[in-house]
Amino acid sequence: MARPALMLLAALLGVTATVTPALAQYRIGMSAAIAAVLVTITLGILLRAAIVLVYTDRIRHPLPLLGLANPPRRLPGGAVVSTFDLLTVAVAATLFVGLFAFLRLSPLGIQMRAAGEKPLLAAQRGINFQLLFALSWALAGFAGALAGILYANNVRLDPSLGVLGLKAFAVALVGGLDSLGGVIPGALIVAAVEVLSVRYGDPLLADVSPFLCLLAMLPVRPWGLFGTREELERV
Amino acid sequence: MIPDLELENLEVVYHHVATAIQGVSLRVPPGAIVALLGTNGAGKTTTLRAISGFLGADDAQIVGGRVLFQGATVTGRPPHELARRGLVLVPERDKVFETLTVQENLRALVPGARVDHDAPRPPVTLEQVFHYFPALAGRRRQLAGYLSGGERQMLALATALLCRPRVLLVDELSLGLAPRVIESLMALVARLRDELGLAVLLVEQNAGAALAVASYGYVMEHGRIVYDGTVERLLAHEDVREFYLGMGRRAGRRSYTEVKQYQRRRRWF
Amino acid sequence: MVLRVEDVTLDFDGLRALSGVSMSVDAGGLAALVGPNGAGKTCLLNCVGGFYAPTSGRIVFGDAAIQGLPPHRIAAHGIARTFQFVELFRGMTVLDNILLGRHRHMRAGVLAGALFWGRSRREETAHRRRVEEIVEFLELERCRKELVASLPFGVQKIVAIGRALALEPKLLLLDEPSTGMNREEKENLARFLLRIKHELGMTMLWVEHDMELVGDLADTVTVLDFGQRIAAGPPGAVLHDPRVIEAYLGRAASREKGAG
Amino acid sequence: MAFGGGYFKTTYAGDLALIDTRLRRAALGLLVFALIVLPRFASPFMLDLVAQTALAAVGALALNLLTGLAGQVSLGHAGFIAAGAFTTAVLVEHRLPSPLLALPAAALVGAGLGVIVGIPALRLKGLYLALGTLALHHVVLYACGEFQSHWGANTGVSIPPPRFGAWVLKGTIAWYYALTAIGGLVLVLSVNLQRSRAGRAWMAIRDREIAAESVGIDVARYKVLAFVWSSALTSVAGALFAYQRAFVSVEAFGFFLAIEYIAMVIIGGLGSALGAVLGAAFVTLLPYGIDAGVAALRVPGGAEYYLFPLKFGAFGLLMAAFLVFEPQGLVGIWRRARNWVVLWPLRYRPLRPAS
Repeated sequence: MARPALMLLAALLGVTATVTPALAQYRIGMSAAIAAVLVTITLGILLRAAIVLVYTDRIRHPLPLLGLANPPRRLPGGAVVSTFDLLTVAVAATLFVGLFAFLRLSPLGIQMRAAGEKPLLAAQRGINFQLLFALSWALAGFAGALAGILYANNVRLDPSLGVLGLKAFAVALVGGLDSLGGVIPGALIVAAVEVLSVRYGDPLLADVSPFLCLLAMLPVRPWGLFGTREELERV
Repeated sequence: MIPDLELENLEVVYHHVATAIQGVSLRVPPGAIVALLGTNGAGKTTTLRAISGFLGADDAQIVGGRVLFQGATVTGRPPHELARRGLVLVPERDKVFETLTVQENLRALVPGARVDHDAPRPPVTLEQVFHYFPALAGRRRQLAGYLSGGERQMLALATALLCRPRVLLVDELSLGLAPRVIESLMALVARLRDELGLAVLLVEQNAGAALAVASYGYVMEHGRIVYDGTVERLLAHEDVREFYLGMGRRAGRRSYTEVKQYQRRRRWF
Repeated sequence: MVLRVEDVTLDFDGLRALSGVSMSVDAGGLAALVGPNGAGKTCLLNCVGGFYAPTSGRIVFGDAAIQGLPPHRIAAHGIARTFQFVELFRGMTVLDNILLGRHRHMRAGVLAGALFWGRSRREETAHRRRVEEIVEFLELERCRKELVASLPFGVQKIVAIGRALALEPKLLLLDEPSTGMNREEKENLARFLLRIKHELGMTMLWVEHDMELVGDLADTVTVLDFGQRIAAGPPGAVLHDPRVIEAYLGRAASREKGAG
Repeated sequence: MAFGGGYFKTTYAGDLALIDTRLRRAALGLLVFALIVLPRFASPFMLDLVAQTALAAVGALALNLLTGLAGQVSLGHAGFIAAGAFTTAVLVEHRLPSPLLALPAAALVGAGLGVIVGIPALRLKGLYLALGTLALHHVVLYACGEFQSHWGANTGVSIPPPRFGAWVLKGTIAWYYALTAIGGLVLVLSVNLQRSRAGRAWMAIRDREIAAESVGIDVARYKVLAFVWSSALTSVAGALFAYQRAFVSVEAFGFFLAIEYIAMVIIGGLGSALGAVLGAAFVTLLPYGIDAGVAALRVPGGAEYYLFPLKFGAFGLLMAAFLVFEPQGLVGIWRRARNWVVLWPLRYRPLRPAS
């Protein structure tokens, strides 16, 4: 089949993937959270199909292709990490501080939180919530893509990288979904369990370890380690 | 004079099949408070929502008629655009962002950059808002979810004011509020009309409170306007007195213990 | 005395919603609970209904102390309630909503329900008959098979009362049943309340803002302000209490009262 | 229904009847007859498609019971299917291949897993619950994978055809009848549930938990019950799946299968038994539809390579289309069509007279 046709199809998939969330999120009759999960998954399916159509599903190592190196660095204390590991930590920290400031202090961030709580009321106050939803998906997509770029350069690039996203779910939930501050300890805990299960268990176990963390945490603190406990519903 | 807000034969359908309002026409002149009365399910809230713009989630469509705002057709425009033009709704429920503080509720809207400056509308500042609603000033840092019913209604009015409205649509201002609070809020609406020159469309179950501040009124039943007139004319109408104000044929209020054991009929036409 | 609330205090995150409230409701009586917004009326109702556990104090229903029990256990004791914002099951019909009120009186489990044969079918029919009596009592015949979400708010409030009646409770808790009703609908509501009191002999605890309704119908009135009881007694006396007028009614309302 | 006129019933039993008009009874009779005589006319491939759809419908109905009725979203239903299939595999490996043992055992394992998710679900809502079930799916798959490699059968476990005494369930036509009958039975049971006490209690919990408590429903009990029944039924479907395919391998139960099941109930229409069946048919038949489409277009060689991402992408596109344009799913389209016919020549239902 002609390659341009495939590219076109992939582009169609990609566009649908980006437009769907903003449109779907307020139409669906279920709770917003479930709609978001389904939309995210749909988006993942679409993007993955698009990527395989264009790039095939071979595993690649982009670093040499880009002509970059990833030399190991020695940290004070003796640990050795790769350059991209350090870069990842730096990017995560910057992103974290930036997002925190944006959501707490900037008017746009406050509007985003407002639209997240009550889209209809936000619209009635002159906020274009669909634009804001699109923006928040773009922000999330940007952060996810950054993670993907760093990971691909540091480890490898293949279409099943999406599994990383599932781990991100686990991190967000362990830390507490409504707590930006909980992300860091959440990530540290999940990562530590994963590393330890590689070291003392088997690699297959390591793959499910984020989910084991999640399952262990949910019955004890369903709202996450640093999340706010859901209030009693008002009646 | 062009009315600030005018409806021409508006028709709304829910879920593609169920008619909600059929052929509603009404006018809100500049600087006037107009009351829209009616039984439950008559379509009052639907009318307000139709004016201020539906969302896809409502699964409702305007299938006929027009909404005119300051002479321009705005039928079916999205809510945020209408709000920016100065057609602002204070909804019946879900009227404040509960997870935001009072300050954030107000600040989410304050930067005037998004509102066009050339419009002949009164600028509204935070100071002014706190001047009208002194109770909010003391609670700036509190989460809006912790406010009492009266304070919520004040915050809702305040955020609506910050959108610099030309026309304020108020849905059930008195819903679930103490008599004392209703009294002061109604007085405040009249004051806003006088000082900011707003036009107000007041949808109310509490007919007595609404007619005390309004100058003109519409009565809506079964998706239609069945009666309208100046407040004096409404107050003189026997059925309005009986069904909305609870006055007997003789002077004075009828007691609830004297209720009839069957549904009474009314005769609008 | 059907219900006794003894010295109930309720705290939320350091905020005191109720402080040392006591009141009692006599059998067959219609007891009104009034007060400004945020005075703690709904909180008190939620304590009785089991949605909040009081920080201290006792709530005695009949002979049993019920404070801190979960709501479904309290419903089993014979207390039913309606909510300020109806809280019906929106995706279901009026009949199904009222049938859910019969849940406690029915027996069929999952398997019996799935088979829907013999006993479970007969049970369903029998309870349907009871539900129809309630539909008739509250004049809901026209909308019995409508989805609740498509009904006007005022009718939904009546359906909610129907659902509570289906539990056949000894005590009915009503949270602002007249909110969002106009005069005519309030007259219908008044009729239903009087019929529930006289024909069904149910005891009611009634949170209400409409002072005309309270003045005309209630047997006793309790006034709360800032989580404390500031007055209690027959409506005639309580509604002319200067403290109540000051805290709650406002001047215009009291003028009206004086004139009427 | 919500239309003014119509049929008037004189007994409550008559009002409870599911099939209440002669027309409906005739239509149902015709459908059953058509399903019975189908094997005389259809190719084995077609029969296999119907059988697959019926099996998928069992799983979809079970998920609909949990997600559509009780409102508890599960992204882990493929995990329960895997559990049922691997229960059968374990029994086969222990030389106990009888379905009379395997099906109840699968139900028990499913019910047990249901309790394991159901109890934390008491405190979880929405997103947390969805991701909790997703986590369980991964853990179950891990356990299944361990079992598979432990038994040295890295590719999978072969399952002999089910044997009931002397009779062996074998061949396309036999499987067609068996699975269609089971699917029909589960459909009837689900419809019944929706109009009885337990089903109503679940729907009440879905619509408004706090109000459900206030009418005396033990919310905790009913939530766990929903998980137990749903996962037991799903596991039985998994065991049937194992017998029909005659082979069990962990690769068949990946994340994508879980998504397929949730897609079935969403595309079909959440909360409707008919929707679950329609959704199951749609999702099962879609890949074959795409195959047929590609074949009909006569695209040049090498196209097979793109077939998998194409199916994947089409599936995603359809999911997106339903989420955006028809949140009520196929059942919503069906209802609209029905309204259109009933109301014709009017377009909208008039306002009701004064009440």
